[in-house]
Amino acid sequence: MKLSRLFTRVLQRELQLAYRRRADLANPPLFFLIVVALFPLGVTPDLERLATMAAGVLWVAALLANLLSLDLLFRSDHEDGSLEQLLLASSPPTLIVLGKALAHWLVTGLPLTLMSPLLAMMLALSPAAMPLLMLSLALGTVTLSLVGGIGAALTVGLRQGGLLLTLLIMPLFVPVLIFGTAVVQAAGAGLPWSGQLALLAAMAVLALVSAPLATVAALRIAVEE
Amino acid sequence: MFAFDSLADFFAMGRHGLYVWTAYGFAAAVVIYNQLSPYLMQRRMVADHRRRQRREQGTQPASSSGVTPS
Amino acid sequence: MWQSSFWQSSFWKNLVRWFHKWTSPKWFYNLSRPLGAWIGWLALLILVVSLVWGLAFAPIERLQGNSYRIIFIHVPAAFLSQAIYAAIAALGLIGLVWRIKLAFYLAKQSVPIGASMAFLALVTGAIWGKPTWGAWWVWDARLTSMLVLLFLYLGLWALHNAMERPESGDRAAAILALVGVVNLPIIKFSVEWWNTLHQPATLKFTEAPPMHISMLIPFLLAILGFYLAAVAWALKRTRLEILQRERRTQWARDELDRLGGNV
Amino acid sequence: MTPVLSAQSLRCERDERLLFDRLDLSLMPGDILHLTGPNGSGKTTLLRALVGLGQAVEGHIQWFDGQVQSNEKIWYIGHRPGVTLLQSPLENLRYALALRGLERNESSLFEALEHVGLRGYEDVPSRQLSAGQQRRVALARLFLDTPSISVWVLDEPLTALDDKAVELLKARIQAFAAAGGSVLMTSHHGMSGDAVRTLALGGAE
Repeated sequence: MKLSRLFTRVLQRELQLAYRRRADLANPPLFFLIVVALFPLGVTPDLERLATMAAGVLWVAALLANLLSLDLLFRSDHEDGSLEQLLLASSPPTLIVLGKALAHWLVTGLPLTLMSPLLAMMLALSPAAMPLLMLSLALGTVTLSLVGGIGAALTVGLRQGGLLLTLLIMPLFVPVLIFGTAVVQAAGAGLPWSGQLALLAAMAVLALVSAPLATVAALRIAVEE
Repeated sequence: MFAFDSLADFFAMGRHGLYVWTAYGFAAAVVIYNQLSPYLMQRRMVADHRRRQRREQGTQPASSSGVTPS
Repeated sequence: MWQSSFWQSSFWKNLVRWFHKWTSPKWFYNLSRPLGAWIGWLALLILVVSLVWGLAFAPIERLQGNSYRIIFIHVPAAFLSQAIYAAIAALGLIGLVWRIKLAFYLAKQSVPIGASMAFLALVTGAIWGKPTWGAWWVWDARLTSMLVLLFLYLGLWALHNAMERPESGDRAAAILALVGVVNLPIIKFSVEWWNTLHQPATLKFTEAPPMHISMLIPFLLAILGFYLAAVAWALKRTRLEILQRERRTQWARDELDRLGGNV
Repeated sequence: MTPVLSAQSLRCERDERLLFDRLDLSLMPGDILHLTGPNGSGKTTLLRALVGLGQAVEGHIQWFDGQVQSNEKIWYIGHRPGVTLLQSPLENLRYALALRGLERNESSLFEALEHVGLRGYEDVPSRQLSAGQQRRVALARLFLDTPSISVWVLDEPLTALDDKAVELLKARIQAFAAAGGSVLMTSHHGMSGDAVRTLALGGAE
């Protein structure tokens, strides 16, 4: 069987599982919505002042929403023993992990991206920045899913895994947050944004080639614990 | 060459005495922590070791007197 | 052909044998005892000399007044915290690739030292910021990077403690440290870029105007003193880690007896 | 004939206890190697180390001639059998095959599931099955015709099965060995037959 065939099989399985757990699926978008809705209540309803913060608020909220779902990435696989089978597969486990990360992005990063314009309007983000908000979120969440996978793998067998995951992964999300927000702010202010966007893309590529390796190495430890 | 006119001047550090001395105080605290914590660790380990030894000495007569462990 | 003869040469074999011997925990334990003590005393001497010099004898700085004297602890702590993180990642790689336990032990016990240095750099940076910028905390690029580094350290330590088996903790932390060390330059770059975007730095005290020789000497000495102290602490902590891991072996039991005072 | 598996001077310590030391074992085509021993004697640890899950065991382990990718020739079924509860037995079986780079048509999958007594349950979420039935989902792969697989590594395959299923699986294991396959397994049930060799762990205690 060709590798691409296995990849689609893995993707298919993950999406199917996500669909069967659709109650969990709603959590990140809901979280995203609630954080963004709370913000004006805590700060100010003044649209002009909200507009200056919109890019950062949207990005931070999206980042946290993404983090929320990462804990479950390998948990059930670990509990039922599928993780062992994954590591013993005849094809490179990195490929399977990549499939899982892509599935995670499809059910988390992509919905967050798609609903972001709606929330951006609530925060009065300038319309010119909307497409860039979506583009930066789409690119940035790919990195988050991949890098977050490393954290999820490191903490999968642990009792306090979710909390630890946050501590381990948050520092690594800093660059994504900085450049993601910068793209949106630059676009809103009519400044050039392509450089920042290119950096976001570069980080996604770097994560794409290196994160699965680290994730598999971490999973090998997890099945030993 | 002593950079200050008097000892009082030295402690005052211009108007920055509070900052300089707090910073050096924190440095001293960190140094002391790094110096002391291994010794606390060592004490704990020795105590654990003794406890383990007592346990082993306590169980030896029982097993040698013919009680089979389950 | 010269290659194969090299790998079979007695020089190479002796080197390998020496390496394996040196990386055996027991050998290291015995070797590092006198070594650590010497380094420790040397560090103490240099630290006292450099800090007294820096505090009392180095001339006052024209722009910042006496608050600049914080530099003698802030910069060494900042340097050291970064160097230790890099060392932890390198040791982790060595441990993962060559399965040398000693590298893992050294890496693990370097974490609290590095974390304490990052903490010290942050605190002294904040204290220095008050008379200089008028605020305790400024989102300066260096301070922000240092804060992220402290989080990375805390993550490493938490991961070590969360794992049930210390061997798993070693390898998990090594992976995390490697991921962190790849990310650290990216984080630093992004934070610096972000910083220049939002608030052009007015004064960077770590890049203070070229230092006069009478300031530079105690400054360099302080860096050396901090480095040596860190090495001494790491050796001491690693020795205890070795004892802890090998506590069932006879030599470790004897050593614990000796440390406890009942020989 | 090269052995399927040869391992020398294996040693394992766990939680301050020496489980085994200087253990040698080899597996030839047609062999059934039955690991026995009390709970906690290291059977599972050994099996997992042999298939490459974990570094708790020191020593030299070589599958086949040491050159081929061994994973694609081995079925490993562990304590946690790797049955996804949100998926049906059919989906589970198909995914297990995919991880070995294999595919089978619907009818042979149905046939295998029927062998293990899951007829009529093919499309039910595995969550709704009993513990024994869930184990059978994992075992179904052993009833498929998979020529590329020459080794089974089974950790307690007979637990949670009823008497009839135990006999069925034992017979299947014997048949696999008779056809030149090799089996490495742990079990508290006795295994009999010419091909069976027993290796007892933890006897020294």
